[in-house]
Amino acid sequence: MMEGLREFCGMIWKVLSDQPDPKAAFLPLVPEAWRVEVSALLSVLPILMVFPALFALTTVLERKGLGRIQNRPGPNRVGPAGFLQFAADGIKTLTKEDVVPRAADRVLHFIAPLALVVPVFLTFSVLPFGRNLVPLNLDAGLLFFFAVGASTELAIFMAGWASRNKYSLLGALRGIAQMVSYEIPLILSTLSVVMVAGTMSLPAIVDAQAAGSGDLLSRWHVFTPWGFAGFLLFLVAACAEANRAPFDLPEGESEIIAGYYLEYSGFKFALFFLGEYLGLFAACGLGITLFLGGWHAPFRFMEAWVPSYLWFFAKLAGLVAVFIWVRGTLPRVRMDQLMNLAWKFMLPLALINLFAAALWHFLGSTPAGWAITTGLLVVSYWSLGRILMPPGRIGRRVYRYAGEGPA
Amino acid sequence: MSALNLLLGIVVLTGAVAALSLRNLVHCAFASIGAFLGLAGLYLHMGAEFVGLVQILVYVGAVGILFVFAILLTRGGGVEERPLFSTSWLCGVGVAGALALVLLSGLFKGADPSDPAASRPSPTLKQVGQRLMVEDVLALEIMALLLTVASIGAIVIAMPEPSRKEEDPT
Amino acid sequence: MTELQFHLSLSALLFCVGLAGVLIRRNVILALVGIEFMLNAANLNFLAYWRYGSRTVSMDGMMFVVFSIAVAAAEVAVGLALVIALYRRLRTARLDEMQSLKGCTERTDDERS
Amino acid sequence: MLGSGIIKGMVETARNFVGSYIDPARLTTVEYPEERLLPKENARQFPFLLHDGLDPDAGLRCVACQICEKECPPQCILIVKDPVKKPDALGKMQFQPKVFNIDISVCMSCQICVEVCPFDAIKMDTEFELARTDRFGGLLLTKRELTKSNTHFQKIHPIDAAIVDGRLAADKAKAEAKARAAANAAASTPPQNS
Repeated sequence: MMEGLREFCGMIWKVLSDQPDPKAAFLPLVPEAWRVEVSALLSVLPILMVFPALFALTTVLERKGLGRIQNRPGPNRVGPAGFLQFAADGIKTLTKEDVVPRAADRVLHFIAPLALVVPVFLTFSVLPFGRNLVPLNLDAGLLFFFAVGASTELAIFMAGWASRNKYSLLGALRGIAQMVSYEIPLILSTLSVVMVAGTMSLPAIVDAQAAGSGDLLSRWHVFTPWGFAGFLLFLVAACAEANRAPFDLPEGESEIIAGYYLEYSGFKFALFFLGEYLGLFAACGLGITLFLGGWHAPFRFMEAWVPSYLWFFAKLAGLVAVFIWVRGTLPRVRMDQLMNLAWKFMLPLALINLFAAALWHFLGSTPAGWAITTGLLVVSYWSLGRILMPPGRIGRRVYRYAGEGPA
Repeated sequence: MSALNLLLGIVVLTGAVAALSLRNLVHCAFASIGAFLGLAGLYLHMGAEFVGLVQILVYVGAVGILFVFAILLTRGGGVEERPLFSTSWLCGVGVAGALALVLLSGLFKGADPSDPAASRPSPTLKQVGQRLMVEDVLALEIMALLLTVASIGAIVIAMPEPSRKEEDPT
Repeated sequence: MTELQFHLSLSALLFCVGLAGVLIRRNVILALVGIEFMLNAANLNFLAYWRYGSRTVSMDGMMFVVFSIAVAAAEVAVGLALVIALYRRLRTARLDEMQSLKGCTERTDDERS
Repeated sequence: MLGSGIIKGMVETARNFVGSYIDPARLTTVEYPEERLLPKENARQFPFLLHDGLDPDAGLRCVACQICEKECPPQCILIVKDPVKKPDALGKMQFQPKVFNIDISVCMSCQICVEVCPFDAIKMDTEFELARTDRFGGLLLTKRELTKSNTHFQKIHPIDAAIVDGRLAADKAKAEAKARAAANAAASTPPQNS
């Protein structure tokens, strides 16, 4: 009994510490005929368990964080310090009545939440979560990510159209317009990484950012001029792709109530909510993989102490916190501002960034490379900003009744 | 012929038939997207990773959305009350059926082409890129030009015409 | 039936379904969908010959498909722009109602309904 | 430069985030069931009846004059006079209500009953936690539920209570002085001939 327990603990430890193949500890125990299935299950189950759990935790932490930003305590009733709020919310949504409008297209109304959640789960399959921890090591991993991610737009349209509600349809059309527009800067900003790393396989891109033996700091792409600009572009575009504030027009509560999931309740609504957050996690994971060194620690010596996947999840938590922070800060943009930002500012800047990455490819990490790419990006950012928002057109806001208004 | 291939083939054919025979245009669009997805699955199963993923990205992410938008812009969201098929539908089906008969009979009458490719070719993305960017670079450039012209042309065609009243002062 | 024959017959059937759709459906958009199916059938043919043909090392079949998909995307963009422009002018998206080239610009009442 | 406003805003929200942990004065939220604000002096919910002393029956100030019943705009007060007189706080014989009901589903909290009462017997309460699990329960308040001690009034409306208590004390002192004077003037005369 004790012996078996110790063996089991050893096995868990083998999986948790960075092994060449984490599944190798389990697979010999399984009969030969079942190995393929069990191996697939071992790849899929952690994703199905870890990310929804992370979603549950994030909803609570986000509400608490937003509360603190607004100087209020946030949810603090259920469980210790309110941390079981997600359980209460989950029970509530699961036991709620599932309302389907009479005019709705029942079949599509039913399929839409599934069509949103399934592709989002699929996008996780190409992300390297840790050393040797990638469920599907595709040669065209990045292409897979975007190809699968593109089908969420269809799910959004399905939800909006099947509900037979004008607000739903408006929200869906807004969502599609926004996602199609921001997909271009998103893909272009990641292409700079593909160009420099010379591969579309995500584990290979992570390897390209590993610190050499002589380096003090890791060679993360974010520490280069084009990588920094690309990372910022990626963050903004990912924010818009995930329909998060300040780009949450598709669900804009004050204008179109809840957008495309207005007519959803109960479990289906929970699925939409889950899909949205999982999309955010996937986008953050891609950003980490492409720009923030994936599962690598910032310094080489740190990698010996802490398992690689913990670095990945720490970075994920940091990025999600940034998104929550942005949500707590910025108000929702207007539709024309949204489109102007995508087409007039981010698209040219992403193309210039691609050019800068090409220059970097030829010049390398030399002083000349640094100076030229940085100069190019700063000048183009500054001039595009001047064109988009000429100073003087937007004056200082004067409040009539409060503060510094005319006496 | 594996079971997966057969399943994907059934998905493609039912999707295609449904897309061209359903009464509700939005359902037609979704059925056609299902057929495109099935084709992408077939491509992936054949080992053409790049093409399969491009098929999903282009047909599901772009063409399907375009169809849906066009349907909504031409007020096709509701159920069509008028007849779906033209009066000479029998003729059309006959032509298509005859063509299918000819193609299939030719396919099965000829010498049974055995599968010579025992080794599964799975070109890496790098090879595909080399091919596209080095050997076929002229075709790629022409394609880029075509796409640019097509997108500009599409915008120009679909732009609302200035209304006659403003043009004509009388 | 070999794999090649399976793919080729699937492609032939898909082509014929698309052709039938183009010939008999009255809606312009669905005619375009039918054309897309025909293009896809051709793509499937290319890939099948690439995969199960004799020269798998050269990627000619794949290249054809890549360019064909690009052409199809361009074609759909222009085609749907045309459909929308036509709809704006004629207020209809049905092929049987687009008959001004027949010489009968004045539509009779029963046709309009 | 473009984006400086965003950074400024982010710094501001970060300051709020950190500040709410460091400086408790920033958190203005009152966590209601555990923490409570004092009721406002002028808050008014529904009327209640006052009694002096400890015994709610003996010390009831209401003399069943029925002015409030007549004045009440939505007619939510029901008073049935007890035919037997009892001595009030001053020792004077007064009528008392046998039934005093207020239907608070009808009451509109206008405070007219308080304004018209010549005996300072009815005042507005600040109790607002009236929620019940049953739908119609607790809407009809009887005399027993309405009667509350003067100390409660002093607690919820201290300024008003001081004025009223002062007036009542003055009245009582005057009455006692009068009674003493009357007793001194004519010790043999019975007190009940007014």
